[in-house]
Amino acid sequence: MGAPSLSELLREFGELKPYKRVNRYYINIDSSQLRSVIKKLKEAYNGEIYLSSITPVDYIKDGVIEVNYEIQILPINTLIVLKTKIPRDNAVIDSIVDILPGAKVLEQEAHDLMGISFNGNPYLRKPFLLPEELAEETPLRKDWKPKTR
Amino acid sequence: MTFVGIISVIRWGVKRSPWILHFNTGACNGCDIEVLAAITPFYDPERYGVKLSPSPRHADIIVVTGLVTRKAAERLKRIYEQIPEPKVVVAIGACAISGGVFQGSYAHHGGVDRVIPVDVYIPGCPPRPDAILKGLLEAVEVLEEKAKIVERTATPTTYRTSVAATNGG
Amino acid sequence: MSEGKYIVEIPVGPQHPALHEPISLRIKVDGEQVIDVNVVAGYNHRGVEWLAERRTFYQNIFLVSRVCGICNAVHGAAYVQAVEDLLGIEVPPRARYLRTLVMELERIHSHMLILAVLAEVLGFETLFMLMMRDRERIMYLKELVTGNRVHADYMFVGGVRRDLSTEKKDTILKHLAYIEERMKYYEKVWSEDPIILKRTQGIGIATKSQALAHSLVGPVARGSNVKNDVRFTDPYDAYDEIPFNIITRDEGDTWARMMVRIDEIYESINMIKYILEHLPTGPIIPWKNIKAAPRRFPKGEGIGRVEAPRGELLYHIVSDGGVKPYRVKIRTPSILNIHNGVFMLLNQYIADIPAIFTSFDPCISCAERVTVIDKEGKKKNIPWRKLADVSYVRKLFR
Amino acid sequence: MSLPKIMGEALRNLFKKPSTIMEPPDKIKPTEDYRGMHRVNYDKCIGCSLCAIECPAMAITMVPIPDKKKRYPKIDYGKCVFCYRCVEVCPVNAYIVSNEKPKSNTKRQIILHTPEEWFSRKEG
Repeated sequence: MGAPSLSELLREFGELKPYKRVNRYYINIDSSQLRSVIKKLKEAYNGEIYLSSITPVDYIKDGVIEVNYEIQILPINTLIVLKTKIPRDNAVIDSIVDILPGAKVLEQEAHDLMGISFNGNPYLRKPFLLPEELAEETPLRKDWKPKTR
Repeated sequence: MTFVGIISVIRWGVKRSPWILHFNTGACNGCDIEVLAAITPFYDPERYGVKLSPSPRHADIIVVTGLVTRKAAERLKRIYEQIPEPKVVVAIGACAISGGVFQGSYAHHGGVDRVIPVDVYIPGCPPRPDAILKGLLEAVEVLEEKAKIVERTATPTTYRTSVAATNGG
Repeated sequence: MSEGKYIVEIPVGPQHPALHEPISLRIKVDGEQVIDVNVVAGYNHRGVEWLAERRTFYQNIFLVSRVCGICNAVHGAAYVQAVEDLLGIEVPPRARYLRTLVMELERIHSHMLILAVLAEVLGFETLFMLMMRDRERIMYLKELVTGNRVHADYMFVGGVRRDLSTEKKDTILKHLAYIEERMKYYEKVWSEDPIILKRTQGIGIATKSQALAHSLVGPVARGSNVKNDVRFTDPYDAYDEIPFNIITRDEGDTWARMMVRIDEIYESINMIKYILEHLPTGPIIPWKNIKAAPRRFPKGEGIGRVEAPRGELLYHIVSDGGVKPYRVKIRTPSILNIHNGVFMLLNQYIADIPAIFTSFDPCISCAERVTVIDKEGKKKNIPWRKLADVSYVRKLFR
Repeated sequence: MSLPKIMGEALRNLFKKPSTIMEPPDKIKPTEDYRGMHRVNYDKCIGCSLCAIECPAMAITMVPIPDKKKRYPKIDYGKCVFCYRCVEVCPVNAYIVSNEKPKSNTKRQIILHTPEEWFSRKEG
């Protein structure tokens, strides 16, 4: 199977835009399409993709949390960042842990520190990294302030 | 042998062969690998009788690396209580002394002296293995002073209860 | 026990004498076989990402270096790479070569450390002492080049902070020749010693598809024949000019991961020799001096990726145009290898757990960046008698 | 390894020099380039407090001195991570660097470097 070009592959989801450095691209997609994008990438490249990171960024002014999925595609040495936006007050997104099991710990971390719920991830727990007394808190949200001790 | 005799033997033993317990309360590993490097042939602390002890109950000196994270603080307190008297606490590195670069974070208490009393401070980020060795020798002196106090004040009853307390913890 | 499964939960850690690092594994065993592993994390959580949002861009260079003491130069390099991506600066060629030099020195010392620690875990203390003795030379070289044995603080936005003089080159070559010769001996021990082979071969196997799906990185993935090396897939600094091979192995077991590390040490030594031979002349920062570094940072984002000794390290920085970053995401290799790699521990024997776990090269401070755990605090379903066995298990880790 | 080989190795090692550095630990010298204790030349210092702003560990605080108009930096070596950022940013190069190892101490207060110390040493 000849590797199709990445922009052709993802045309139906959005426009592929390059970063400054070579072989790095990003694409804005809708959060409901996330699972189908990743499934498509996995099928197109024979499973030779791996999830590098999940980066949630809290944009408090816009009221959204941007969840970036950095995915490395090994056969064409390309890093693609899938950018999705979810509302801040209802931070729920579909889990991809059944497609890429490597997402397990990254989703756990994002759930613990940013308070994002991943639908369908059975491993989520709170606190994961945080100490017990901060179990209910989400320190990486911009409006969070530590209690004075 | 009399009771005082036994205690003197303990003091003599403590001076000649201090066993250290290493506990990482949230360090970056920099100090840990330097502690590890300090027990290797290059610096060979065993010529001073310094040896890593696996259990708090056998240790005389507790070497703490890293700032005290909230989760680790209770562990540290428990380990401190389990060490029999006399005991000395050594704080290694900027983080263990004050929090270092991580000052102001929500997840930790800061330096070790916020949680347990510290006897010897070894500054540096991280301190060199020879500086750690120097600090340990300093800790042995403190340990000897403390052993003298224990020797002077201990009676068979207090000694037995303190041993029972450490064993039960 | 014939009347049914007799399952015991054994907590291992967090006071972990072999690794000197706080992590707790709750291992469920049926007889001698592991049926479930639960990693309890958080003892080393220091809140670095939160702190990084509250420090300036330049303060953060020194903060992120202290995420991990073993791979500090690569943390610095990944961070400055992300900031350079944000600023759009070109790094002078000499600085790119010097960065590569320090990162390769770090790879050698990190791999030697984990080879020594695994030898100690297997009960081979002589090998531990010998490897640690030779590793001191690399630490000496690191001090010579960067100014500190452990925390290099060598990277700076746009370049490096110290130059390398000609006399130092000869010292580096002299010590590297010694290390290369010793490594040949250690390679022989690792590939021939019957005890090492019996304790490491065929345990903790990860196949290629498992390694890819579970996002394993670094020598753990390369031991399973995944050609995943950022130095090759996304060349940074001088790696596109320096010739090197990517080491992969097909076995996928504990031994393969360690052999990948040994072969990578040779590659690193050859790369350093090449760097010293072809070191370009010129400035080490793009400005007149470090004081002239830019004070303003544009709005945007930057991604920095480097191949740390443990695998791919990723920094994602978002800036809103201020003097402080808006968001710094640090994805360390260890968090993937430790938490996702536990599937390799299943159906193994308890005695093999330390060997398999150490072969991931776990770096707890990397994985948590903020945390330590409570052994007995939460689940008290283990009778006091069983805890006597736990202390026995912990002795295995010594 | 066979037994004679092991015996040979053991015998050879008996006559080798030990790799341990036999000097007392405080005599071991770091290399020339080691980032050790750094001090402030308070005569040169102009009190701009750039070092205090840039310090990643907040180890430098600016303190007032009686009979002097300016504020001077005070270094707390218990916080300092020896990154030498202060040395780099100083506009008048007032920092004196050395390869001296920071000394261990039994009291927290002693591991400081204060302007009082400098000025009193000059007067005394």
